Amino acid sequence: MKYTLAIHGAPYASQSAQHGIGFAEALLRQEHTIERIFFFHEGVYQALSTRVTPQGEEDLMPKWLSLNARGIELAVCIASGIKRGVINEEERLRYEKISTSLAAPFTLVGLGQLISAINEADRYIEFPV
Amino acid sequence: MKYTLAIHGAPYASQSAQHGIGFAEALLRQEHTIERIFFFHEGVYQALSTRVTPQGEEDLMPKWLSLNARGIELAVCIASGIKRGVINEEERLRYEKISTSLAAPFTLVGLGQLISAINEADRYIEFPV
Amino acid sequence: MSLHLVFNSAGYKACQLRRLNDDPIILLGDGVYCASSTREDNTYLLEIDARVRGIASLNKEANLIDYPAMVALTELYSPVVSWAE
Amino acid sequence: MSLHLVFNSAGYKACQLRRLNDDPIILLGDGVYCASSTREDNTYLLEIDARVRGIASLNKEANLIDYPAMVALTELYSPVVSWAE
Amino acid sequence: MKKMLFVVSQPPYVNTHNAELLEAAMVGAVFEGEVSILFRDDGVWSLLPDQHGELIGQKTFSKMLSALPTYEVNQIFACTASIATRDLTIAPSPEIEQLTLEQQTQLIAAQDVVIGAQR
Amino acid sequence: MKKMLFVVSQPPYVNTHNAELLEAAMVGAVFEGEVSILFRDDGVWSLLPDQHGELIGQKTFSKMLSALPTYEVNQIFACTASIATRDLTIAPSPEIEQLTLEQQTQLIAAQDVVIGAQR
Repeated sequence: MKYTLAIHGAPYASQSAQHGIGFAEALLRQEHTIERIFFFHEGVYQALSTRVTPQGEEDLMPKWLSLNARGIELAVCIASGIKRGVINEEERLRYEKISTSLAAPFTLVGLGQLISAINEADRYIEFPV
Repeated sequence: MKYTLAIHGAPYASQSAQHGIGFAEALLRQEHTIERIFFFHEGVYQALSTRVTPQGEEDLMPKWLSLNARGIELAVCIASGIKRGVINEEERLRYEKISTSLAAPFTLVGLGQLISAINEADRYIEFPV
Repeated sequence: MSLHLVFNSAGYKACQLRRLNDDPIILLGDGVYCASSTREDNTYLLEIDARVRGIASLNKEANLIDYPAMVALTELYSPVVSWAE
Repeated sequence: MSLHLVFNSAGYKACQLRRLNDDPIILLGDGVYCASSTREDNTYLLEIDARVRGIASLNKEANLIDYPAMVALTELYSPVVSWAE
Repeated sequence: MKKMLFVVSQPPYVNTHNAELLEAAMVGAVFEGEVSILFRDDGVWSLLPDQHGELIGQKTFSKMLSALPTYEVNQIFACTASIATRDLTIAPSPEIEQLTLEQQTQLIAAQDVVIGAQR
Repeated sequence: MKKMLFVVSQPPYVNTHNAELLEAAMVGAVFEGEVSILFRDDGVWSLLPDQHGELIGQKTFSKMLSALPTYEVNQIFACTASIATRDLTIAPSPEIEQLTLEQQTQLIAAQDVVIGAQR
């Protein structure tokens, strides 16, 4: 089956990432496909490039990267993202900010990409918190 | 009287900033002093330099800057901050990140600065959400 | 005496169980939705939050206050306790 | 039939009011704290979340599942509804 | 196209989740999805008249709601019990159909996807 | 130095607030504040034995709690009603004094500051 997943919570404020990653890895092991992982609301903070994981705690960024390396699109809602401070080079130039903050394999996309991913998939699963 | 304020919520996920700023401005109009404003938990996201306020909505960053211009220290909990991705130049170098993300007048400080600000103040007021 | 800042309905419940009857309460943020649960003299609503939500016009007898009045209350009481759940 | 993912106790309440009795529920995150409220056959606990919190050893008869089993449930039911408040 | 139910279960203004969710619902309608919206529990506070988001520099949620029919989102529901518990008189526009808990169960069961869980 | 009460009202693990709050309490004690901690409502889930934060790459909260006496934080309280409602058997260490609601009212009134409100 084809799945679309949504992540609504920030790292350290929610278990969204653990749940989303655990579920996505199980999907791939069972030979399902993932149309897209969509980061919405505070979920956009998952894509911040400047996070530093404390010693002795698990860094979830490599797990997102590994999902991406297996062909999974990591799509950050652009409206939710830029107002919270998750911007790519294009938005940095447009709004004259000093630096970018979106980690490399994540992309900023419109809400249309959430709806089209939902339409393409057999299942839509949300990890809100 | 001397006040210490704490901000626990992120922009767009809470009214922490509106409440903290509204209260702080009223304090200064009434000739109270503010020992320190401490950003804790998700409150550290207030200090992200890359935020872009949507058109027609209020940008709170200039209000934080204006409080700072009137001598108020904007202190971001370093432990809460760097794990969530709010880093200054020193931390950027230490952890080999591509860019900084802490807006200029905010500073990263240890939890000792929360406790000492509480000790110096007559009142401690928390804006959690 | 303590002053209680209540930020939502679950916080209101937790606060009501643990405050002295005479302690004043300020309802702010989503706490203003609790305005109808109370008619006590020592309960205040932050006016801007009540007006934003369409709550002010429903509670015409409520004690609406602004930030300066909130500051004045924090001068009079200690500790100031925030409740949000 | 729907499958319900319950992430905390307020979500559990909202879900229980609106689900069909036969719809299965997966408790995950803080939802695992609701394990003792139920002994139904069609209620599952995400084992890792229950073990993290010290809940697994208190609910020895619970249906503990892992992520692959959770995936299998999502194959069987639609829509999959998340509840968190 | 999918049958999509957007669920609003939290009050507006303390965060911008409700506004973000409504934008997603509008995009769903633009993409010709069969979109409906359900307000339940503290989400029904969103239906009060006389809201003024501009006072805190935000969009006024009730105005966004009134724009829904323009996007051809016409299936707007609210939980009767949630409204009654809070003793609310909801705004006259947009038109909202109140549902019992049983009707909400049926509404959910009839969907392809349900969107909008939040804290 | 101030009398500081740290209040834990939420469960651990879904976020790191409880751990962050406990670190603040330890720093308070290091600075020779008169520190006490109160667990109430869903915060009492923090007191369960047999926690395993390492399974999701986090610190185990119950282990952090056991370290509190090392920091000379010895006044650890919990709400009797909150524990009873949830039918909990709490971990044997650290030593925790259970308080009625009235005792919690007095505890709060005796403080200079109360810290730890969160969602």
